[in-house]
Amino acid sequence: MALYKWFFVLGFIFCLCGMATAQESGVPPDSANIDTISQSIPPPAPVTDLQAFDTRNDHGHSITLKWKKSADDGAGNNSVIGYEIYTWEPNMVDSMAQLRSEIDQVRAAIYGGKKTGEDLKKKIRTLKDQYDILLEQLTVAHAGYPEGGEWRLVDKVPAGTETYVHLGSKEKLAEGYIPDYTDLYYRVDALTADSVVKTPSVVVGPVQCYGQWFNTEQVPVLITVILFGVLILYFVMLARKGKEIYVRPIGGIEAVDDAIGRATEMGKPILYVLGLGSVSDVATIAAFTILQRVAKKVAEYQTDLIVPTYDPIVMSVAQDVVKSAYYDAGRADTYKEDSVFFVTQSQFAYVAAVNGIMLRDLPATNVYMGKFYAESLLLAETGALAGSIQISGTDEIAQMPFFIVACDYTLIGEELYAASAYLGREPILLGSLKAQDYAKAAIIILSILGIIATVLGFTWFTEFFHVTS
Amino acid sequence: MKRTTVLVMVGAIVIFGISWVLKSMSLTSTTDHYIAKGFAITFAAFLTLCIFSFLYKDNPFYKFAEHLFVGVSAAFWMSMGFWSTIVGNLIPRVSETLSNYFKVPYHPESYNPFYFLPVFLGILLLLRLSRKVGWVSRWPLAFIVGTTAGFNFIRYLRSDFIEQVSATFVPLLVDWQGIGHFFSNLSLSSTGQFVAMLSNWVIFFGVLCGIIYFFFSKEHKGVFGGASKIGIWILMITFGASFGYTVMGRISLLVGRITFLFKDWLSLIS
Amino acid sequence: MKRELPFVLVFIFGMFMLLQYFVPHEKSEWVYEFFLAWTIIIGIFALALGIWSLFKVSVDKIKMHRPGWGYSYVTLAGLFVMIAFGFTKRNGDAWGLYHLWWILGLLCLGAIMQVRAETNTGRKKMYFVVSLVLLAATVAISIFDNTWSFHFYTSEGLENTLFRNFFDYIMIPILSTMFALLAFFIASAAYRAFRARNLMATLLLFAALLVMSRFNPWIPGAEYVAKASTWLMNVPNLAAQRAIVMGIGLGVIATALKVILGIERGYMGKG
Amino acid sequence: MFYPGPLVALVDIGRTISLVIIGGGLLWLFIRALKGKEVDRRVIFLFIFIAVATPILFPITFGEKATRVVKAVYDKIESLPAGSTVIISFDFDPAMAPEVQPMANAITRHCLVKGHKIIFMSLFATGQALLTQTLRDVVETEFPDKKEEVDYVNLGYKAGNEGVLNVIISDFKKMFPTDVNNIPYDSIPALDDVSSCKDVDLIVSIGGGKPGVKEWVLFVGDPGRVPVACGVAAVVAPQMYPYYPKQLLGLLGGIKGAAEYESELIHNYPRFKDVDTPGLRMMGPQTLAHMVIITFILIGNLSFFIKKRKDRQ
Repeated sequence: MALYKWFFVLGFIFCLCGMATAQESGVPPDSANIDTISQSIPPPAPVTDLQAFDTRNDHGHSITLKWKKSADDGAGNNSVIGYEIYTWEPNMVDSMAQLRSEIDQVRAAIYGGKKTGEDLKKKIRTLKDQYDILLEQLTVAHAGYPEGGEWRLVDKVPAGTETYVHLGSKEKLAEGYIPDYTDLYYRVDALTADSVVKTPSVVVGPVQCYGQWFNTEQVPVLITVILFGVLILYFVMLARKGKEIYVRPIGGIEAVDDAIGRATEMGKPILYVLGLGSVSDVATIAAFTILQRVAKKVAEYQTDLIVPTYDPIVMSVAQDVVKSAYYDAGRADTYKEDSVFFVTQSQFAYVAAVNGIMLRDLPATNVYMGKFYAESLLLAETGALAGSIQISGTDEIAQMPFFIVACDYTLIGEELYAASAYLGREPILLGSLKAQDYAKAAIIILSILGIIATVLGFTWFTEFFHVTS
Repeated sequence: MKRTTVLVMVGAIVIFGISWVLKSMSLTSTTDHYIAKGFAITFAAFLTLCIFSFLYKDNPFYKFAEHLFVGVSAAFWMSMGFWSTIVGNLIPRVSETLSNYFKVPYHPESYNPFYFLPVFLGILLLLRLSRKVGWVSRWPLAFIVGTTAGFNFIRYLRSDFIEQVSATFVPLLVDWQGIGHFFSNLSLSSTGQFVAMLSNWVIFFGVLCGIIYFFFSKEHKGVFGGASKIGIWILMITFGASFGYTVMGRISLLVGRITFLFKDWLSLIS
Repeated sequence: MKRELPFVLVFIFGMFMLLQYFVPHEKSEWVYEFFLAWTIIIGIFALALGIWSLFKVSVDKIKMHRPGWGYSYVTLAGLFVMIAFGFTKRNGDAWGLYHLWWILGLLCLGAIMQVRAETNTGRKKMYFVVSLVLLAATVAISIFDNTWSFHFYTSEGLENTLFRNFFDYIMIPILSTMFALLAFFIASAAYRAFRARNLMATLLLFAALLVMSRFNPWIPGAEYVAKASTWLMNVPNLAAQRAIVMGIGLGVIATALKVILGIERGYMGKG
Repeated sequence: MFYPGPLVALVDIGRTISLVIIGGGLLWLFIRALKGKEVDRRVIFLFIFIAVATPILFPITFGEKATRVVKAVYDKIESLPAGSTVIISFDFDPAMAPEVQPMANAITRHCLVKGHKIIFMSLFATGQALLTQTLRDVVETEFPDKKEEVDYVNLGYKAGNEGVLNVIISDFKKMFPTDVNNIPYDSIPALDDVSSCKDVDLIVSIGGGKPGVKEWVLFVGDPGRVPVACGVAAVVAPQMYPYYPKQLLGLLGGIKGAAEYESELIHNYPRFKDVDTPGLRMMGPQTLAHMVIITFILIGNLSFFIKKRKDRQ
């Protein structure tokens, strides 16, 4: 053991010394070279291999363009400074834009004015009907290419670009709406420093966009979901069958029971703080499970429990949880409705109130479980001042240092989730801990494989784990 | 009440009064509402001192500020919530008549009779106040917990799990050109090869040991226990470092408050 | 039905949100956005529940004469006044009887509280009469005074100067002073906890000391200390954070899955 | 009026108070610690209060010496020949302003006193108001002889984040056809020699959010081979270090960086002795409070070990 310790400490000091004595090298970049652009520019070569297709794995209303950059982009005459993307649109989009702005104006008149005239509402309805009629004709008009329409600029991109995603709106009444299942045409122009000199590409189309029902890019995620789900179910089943599962001791959790006993001896209450999370935070859900165990013990020992809450929904749930814990302990008669109460939905007002409770009711034990932000240290220091035993657990990394420093026991991150399983010693919940451990082992193996793959230069392996958002 | 308490109270009121008068007098040239402004600044300073007095011990001044703050902030959030969520979010989606009444732009395109459902669920939640049918309030809770559990499941799986795993694939060899080259060009420059490699090694093994610390179903013994020990040490170093790093920001907050007292209230500094 | 239905709902909605992620189609997106909006709206109803709880706790405290019950008047006054300001606004330049109105309103609230708190029936009756008179007066003022008006249908109340002043001169000073208390607490926590008791505490201590001395003009080689602390924040910090984040991720995923599948039920009462 | 140098006296008072009260107090606690006694937390609170309040009342400055990363920025501006063009981009919002605006002011002062031409601009919508503030407080009041459009130009804010940078690296005029006063690009004398970002001698991005320093480096500095320097909030500084010194010639991190720059400036240009130096002002309380905390940790450990030894005996 001692060997590890020394190895570690020495290594660490070495690293720090290394950093501390680090000498800087490297040259700042040179001043810019001024490129002189000749006055008359010959037309650049057009882009080639222009392709247009529906953007995959999306909700539709978007087209992806791909091309090979012009021969004069970064090479040749080096005259291309960017590209312009054009799309062909029927002339009726102008009347649609006109209608949209009219609708906006009428709306502004309705909501800006003091009185809402009935005729304005009627007007907006007729305008919208007209718009809908145009919208229905849009697909047909697009099919009429190249009659009755013109090329319109979509966007500009800098030189060197070879892909562009024309991201349209899905809102029918929004500017930039791209209809699904409609023939669209595109063109890309190569630009030079002289705004007149540019070369258009060949036209691509017709191309249609539409939404997909399955996102193929997320296959790795799906596989992980299934594997992990199966793993959890498997171990839960194993546990149900009665297989013993070892769980290492977790400091903070073992302390909970002692702390409740201590509170009973001293005749002082226990304060349970659920933090600033809402029910949507999983940390809060884990905190509820721990609250259930604590409340049950409290009911058995006949101690007082104080649960001030920050979120009204959390308050509702916590009331339910505490009530049923008393019920389970067979002490439903001693449950007090107002032991769980709402304070306010303002971070520091909540802290001010909880701090007051700590100094006035002098709880023997303070338990902080769930989401905490800047208030963590305010709470924990006041609790230490009041002389309470303090147990904390959070998954907010930024607040862990403060809890560690000011509390007697701290559950770090995942330990909070493990605690809910550990406290009850219910085999079903313990089963999932085992599954989590297998997942961790998988991470370690994957990391080692990933490192090896990186060293050997197998990029496909790392790319497989790259998830696009 | 004890005599000292009464004395302190009277003293506080007298000081408050004097401060109010002086502050108002000093503001006569800057604003027409100098009496109100003088009161507001004095009161803000008074509340600031009330909260600071907590550092000495719990006292009636702190209690006053605390209870006032709780009441005012609860009402503040209720008013804001009402205007931004019910009026701003719900009404424009449910009814044109109501939106006209509340003068919020109606969104016909997002009109949705289903928006009556959350209202219904919200009312179910309020039924919790009744002892008899309180149990139906669990339905909206079930809805919230279910949707957010599903939502969080995916979010964490992607960002905290898969992305973090792939981020750990750091190259342990950074522009490796053979051992000879490595040693002949050994430098401690923070952008040099050695430091870059060292940092990557620390990251890789740090993550590994950290994960091992979080193993629950295996006894921490032998090599495994050693790795887990190193894991918790690295965690501790990190916690110490971030603690030290945060001090600066917290001091800045105190500077802000003391500046308020000295500048806006006492006009001691310009 | 009573006990199982909530868990069935959790399963259905949880599964939908889970699968929705893999379906980019507009229709699934639509439902998704929709559900997220729902939770916010339900939250507002819950806020009403919360305000009710706050009100009830304060009133009960006054009624039962619990320790510190006097302060509950302050809470209730703050609550009442801030809500009143949030929904009223003056129409012109003058305030008219507005100030009288809200002060009478406060007194009325106080009188009603006294009715609840008083045990002596005679005085109880007196307070009742007083509260009725005050109520009548406030109603009368709000009907006949035209210098200000209620705004239940526009958020103009938020622009009420008194609402803003309460925010600027009551909420902000208290809030930022509470926050500033951290400067003191961070020092006392450091003094109390950073003791070289064992190896772990020592590591904590040294890392904190190193980072805190990164700009100390009297330490020789402060520049190198700064560099070392930057490295500490960039490298080992990153490693530890990543390990914690992965652990949390797994915990969240497992807990969420257990919730969806109905294995973990601790968050919902039984009765 | 009645006393030649009240400011000098104040500084001395600050030094004396902090030395006597804090130093003496800590010494007393140290002696108590030798006896193995613990310090009451209220005493710690008092010390923190004094350590923060004294330097606010009586400004104390510590001999801030510019570290290499800050000095690099200073030296670059110092070494550019008079008449060079510098872009100062205000890429921050009011929340970040207390930390980074002092840097912007100090660098602006330095550039103007060296006779450089400055192009002011902003990638943050809220940055424009802060930019106007600097122009009013620094340029117009301290340098009344510098003329807008001749010695400096204010191009204001342009929406488009890195898109703006993508364009101005090849053509300034396209993105900024006029300055904020609606004067056409071609009639601004300060921009006579500047057609794109490649023509400027230095880019200073102040901020640290997005878009900000990273975007300037990746979209302008690297492709255009223009030196980029930056000033960022303390929290983001560690993320910027990897770009130094190859892609960033230097950086100012947090209020500390601002203070170092200010002290370097005051040291070399005595005319700035009386200007407001918020960076240095903020550093007084910071340094004192940090030192007090460090001392308390040391005292705590001392009494801990002495008590432990006593217990063993």
